[in-house]
Amino acid sequence: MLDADFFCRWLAAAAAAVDREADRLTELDSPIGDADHGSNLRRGFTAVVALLEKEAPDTPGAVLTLAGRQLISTVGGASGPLYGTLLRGTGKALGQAPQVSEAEFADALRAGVDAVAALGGAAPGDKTMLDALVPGADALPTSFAAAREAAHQGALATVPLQARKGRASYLGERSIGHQDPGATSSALLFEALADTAEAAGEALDDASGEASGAASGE
Amino acid sequence: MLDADFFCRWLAAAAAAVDREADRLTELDSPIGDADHGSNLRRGFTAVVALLEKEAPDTPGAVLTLAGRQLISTVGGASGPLYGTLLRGTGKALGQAPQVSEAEFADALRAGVDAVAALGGAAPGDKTMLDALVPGADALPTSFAAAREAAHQGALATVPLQARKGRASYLGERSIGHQDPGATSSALLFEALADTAEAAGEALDDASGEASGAASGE
Amino acid sequence: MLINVAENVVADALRGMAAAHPELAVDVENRVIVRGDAPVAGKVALVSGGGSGHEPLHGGFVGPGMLSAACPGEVFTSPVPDQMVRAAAAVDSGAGVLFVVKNYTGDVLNFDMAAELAEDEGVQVAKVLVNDDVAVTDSLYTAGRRGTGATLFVEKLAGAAAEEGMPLERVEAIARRVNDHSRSFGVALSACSTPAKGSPTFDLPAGELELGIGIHGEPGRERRSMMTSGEIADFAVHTVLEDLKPRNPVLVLVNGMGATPLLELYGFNAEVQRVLRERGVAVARTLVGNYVTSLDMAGASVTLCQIDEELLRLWDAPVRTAALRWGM
Amino acid sequence: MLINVAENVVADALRGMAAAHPELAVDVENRVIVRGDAPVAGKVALVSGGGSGHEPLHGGFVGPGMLSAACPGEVFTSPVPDQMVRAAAAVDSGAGVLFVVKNYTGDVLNFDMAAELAEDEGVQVAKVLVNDDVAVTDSLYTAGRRGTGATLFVEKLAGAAAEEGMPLERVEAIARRVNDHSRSFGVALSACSTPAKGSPTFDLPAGELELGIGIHGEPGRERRSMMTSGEIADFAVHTVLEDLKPRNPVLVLVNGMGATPLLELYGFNAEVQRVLRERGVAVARTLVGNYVTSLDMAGASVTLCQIDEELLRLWDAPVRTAALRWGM
Ligand SMILES: Nc1ncnc2c1ncn2[C@@H]1O[C@H](COP(=O)(O)OP(=O)(O)O)[C@@H](O)[C@H]1O
Ligand SMILES: Nc1ncnc2c1ncn2[C@@H]1O[C@H](COP(=O)(O)OP(=O)(O)O)[C@@H](O)[C@H]1O
Ligand SMILES: [Mg+2]
Ligand SMILES: [Mg+2]
Ligand SMILES: [Mg+2]
Ligand SMILES: [Mg+2]
Repeated sequence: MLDADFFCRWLAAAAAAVDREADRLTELDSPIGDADHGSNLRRGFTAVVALLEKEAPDTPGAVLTLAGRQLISTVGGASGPLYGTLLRGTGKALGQAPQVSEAEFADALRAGVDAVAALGGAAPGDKTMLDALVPGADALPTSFAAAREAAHQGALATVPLQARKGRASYLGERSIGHQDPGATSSALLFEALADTAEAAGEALDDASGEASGAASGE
Repeated sequence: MLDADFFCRWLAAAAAAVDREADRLTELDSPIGDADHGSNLRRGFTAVVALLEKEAPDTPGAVLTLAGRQLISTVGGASGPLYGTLLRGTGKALGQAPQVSEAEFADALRAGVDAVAALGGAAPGDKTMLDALVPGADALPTSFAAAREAAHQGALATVPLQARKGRASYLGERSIGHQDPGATSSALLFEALADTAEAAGEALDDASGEASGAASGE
Repeated sequence: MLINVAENVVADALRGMAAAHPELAVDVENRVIVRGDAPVAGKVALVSGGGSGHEPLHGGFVGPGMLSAACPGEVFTSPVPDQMVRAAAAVDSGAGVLFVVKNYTGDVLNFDMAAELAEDEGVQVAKVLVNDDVAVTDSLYTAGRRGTGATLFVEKLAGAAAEEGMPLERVEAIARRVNDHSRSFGVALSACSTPAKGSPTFDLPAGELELGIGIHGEPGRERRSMMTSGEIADFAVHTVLEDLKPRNPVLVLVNGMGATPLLELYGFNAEVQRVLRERGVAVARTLVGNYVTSLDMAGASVTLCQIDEELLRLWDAPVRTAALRWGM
Repeated sequence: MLINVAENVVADALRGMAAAHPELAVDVENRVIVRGDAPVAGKVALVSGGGSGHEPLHGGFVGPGMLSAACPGEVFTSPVPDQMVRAAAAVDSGAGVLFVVKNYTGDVLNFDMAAELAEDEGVQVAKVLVNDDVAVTDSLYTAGRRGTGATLFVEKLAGAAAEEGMPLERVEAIARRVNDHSRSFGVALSACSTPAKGSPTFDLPAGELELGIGIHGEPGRERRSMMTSGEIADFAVHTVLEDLKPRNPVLVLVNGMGATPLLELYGFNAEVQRVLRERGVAVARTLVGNYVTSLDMAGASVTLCQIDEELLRLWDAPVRTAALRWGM
């Protein structure tokens, strides 16, 4: 089962990954965007972590809803409302349970991804974050590791696509040949998720079965 | 003796030299000036030639006075009034004689150079056109060729100088190490003068002593 | 770049703006620029905003006769809904608020969220989307036409309508009419450098230019080798006129992208006017300057807005903002 | 560059200016920009001019409350006397003409010649030399301090004095007082490219800046590695205050060199205001923008002018020009 603390750790790991990769994300956003994706997400996730350190809600749903609201309030751009909606949508679907199963989380994340698609009007193949979010969410019922790999492949697969949503679409055919920054950051989120789960699993193994914050192998 | 036509040919030769060297003059005016000396003089001498083709006065003095007025009306910048004053001052000193001797011309040019010094307040060594004009005028009583050489050396000698007049002076010590564009264009004027005189001399030789427009060897 | 650290450029600029413009109420922390006398009783309020880096748009257009408030986001990043909600609360006199939104995914999403939240707080909100950029040809397979130069026309003309006391529906209708009758086309002669990236956002060798750019330092639809000012005017005006077939006189905005010297911009205007004359399009008013910019990008855009008597009256109406000012 | 051919940039710009500003009388062939209602009976006229490439200076400052006429030379080349003579004849109502001359050898020589010629034609001419640039320290061994940002102050304040109906001696005295009480200092973050040369006039690698530049794309007195906006403000304001010890409040001009985004310029203004606060200098009014430029140079200058009650009144007086406009 996954508790509020697990989700806080996930978001902290995501913030660290975004911070580490911010320059690369901005770099990817240069040829087919406006060179701000990395700094946008760094600003947002830094604010999320700061907020969660101040007031950590005690249910997974509340953690994600609060984090989503914070992204909306601090990121701006396209990715702010979209990632904010992803987390809020997922959080709302999780309801008020103090702990959720991996299967429940996978269902909720699917709802969050659907909310992103509804808000932005994009579909897989449009060269957006959905190209990593959808395969990642699809693979999550299998395992965290499978989701990480699927999202990663999804991001790579945006390279040959022509963008049909977001700024990159203005470039028409010139958007072909570049990896989508949003899909890349989405893959980072799944990577942080799998890392968090694996770290929790190891902690579990090390402690041989202690109960708190367990995450893996269920 | 030098007649009006000789001075028209000198100015045409000067215009051609300025046109040919305009880019280099502008280039010299870049590190220690404002990158316009070549285009300034090209504009002015082109206008002088056009005017002289339309209405060629029939005395040397009138040719130079008209050319000087035209430079003032078309060049602008520092070099417009200064070169305009050089030609006007020289022309006025020549008076209304239909032909002038080389010695008379050398005296008149000296007066023109003095007028430039009076107008601009510069002295030799200040890294200005005077650094070529003064040695050129000093050597003119010897020969056109000597004046060309002296002006040329004068221009080269501006390289190690620190500018004390004109825009280059704003740079202080950073003006050292660059050749002054105005001194360079002044050397071009003496070069055109010597070339014109030599061509006239050759024409004279070819025609074995015909009278018109003679210039050399007196 | 003339900055302290990239993270603070927007806050620094707002502090500097507050110092230079005591007639504005600048909330640096919450990033809202409000005209000093807001709310104006009975007057519809106009709120706009968008990423920073387009100055004087929008903050330079706050004041009597134009915007009531502006919300600057990070550089090239649309503002967050909290800013628009705060701005709306500050300027609403009860007559309602019109959001002027440039058509970018980020701006649309954030303003939509803000509208919902503001309405929850009892503010009547209308929205107008500015999408004048004809360089985006295929709106089915793109995010749709971008909002560029016409934003200035929408803000000026709807702002004047609000100042005249028109109710929200009419102000909104005017804004929509202005947008419907406006088209733009832009070219870049250089890329721009964002503070976050610190170097040009794309590579544009001297001797080449990008046709059909937006205002976010993105490359255009097509790269060509350098054209003369006259050729660019031909291309830009023809492209706009392919889409806008004005029967009435037009307002002309010859806009610099930020680093284009006024000397060049006025020269470009001469060519734009020549092409309009050749095409038989009558010009009512012309504005030349760096108004809707892309940081330090060199280049220009042309916006035409077909007007009518009412719009001309609204254009000539007094305006008192940092960047646009006449009649008072 | 957004131009046709280098030789025509000034003429092209004048044609474009004429099209955008029907309130001005622009003589493209003779290169004179005159306010449309000149000569104004009984009013002293102000004529300025200088090389092009500094726009909006001077042409953008022609109009009620400021200049009567401007004479644009070629790029960075002072105009020829014929232009000033023609301008003087066009604007003189019999009350005399004040020539506002920036202190450059070329401008001084050409305006001097023009003054003589205009006086021959019966126009009463006074001249004021603007030389505010403290970067030129050694005026004995140089051409003396350059005229830069203070030109705007001189033209605005003397222009307002003339508009109030003051006689030539008083307008001249005010112009001189403004210049005497004004000092500037500028920095460049990039060189500029003249149309004639087509490439940067000097080499300034990213990460370095030039301190103490003028407005003709020339390098400054000193090159340093990049400083923050705050450090530059410290350096510039301290350097100005070493020379100008204001006991009264000051007017502040935070001026961009042409390609500096307003976003950066406002941020720089925040730092300039901080330094002035730290130094206990009271600020009466602040103007921020690209006003006295050097084509597409990136950088900024700071000009301070110590004022008194009369000068403040003249600053606030109405002005209606292309680039500076308030109160009417
Ligand atoms: N309509 C949309 N639906 C889903 N994702 C989108 C949409 N538009 C843009 N994106 C994603 O947002 C990313 C850009 O985010 P960011 O650079 O932060 O915002 P902006 O484009 O406003 O600068 C894109 O790479 C893309 O993945
Ligand atoms: N006071 C002066 N006396 C003599 N020559 C001068 C003076 N000032 C400048 N010059 C000359 O003028 C040249 C520059 O001419 P030009 O570039 O055409 O004018 P500007 O400096 O106005 O751009 C300098 O190289 C110098 O030789
Ligand atoms: Mg982006
Ligand atoms: Mg020069
Ligand atoms: Mg963005
Ligand atoms: Mg010059």
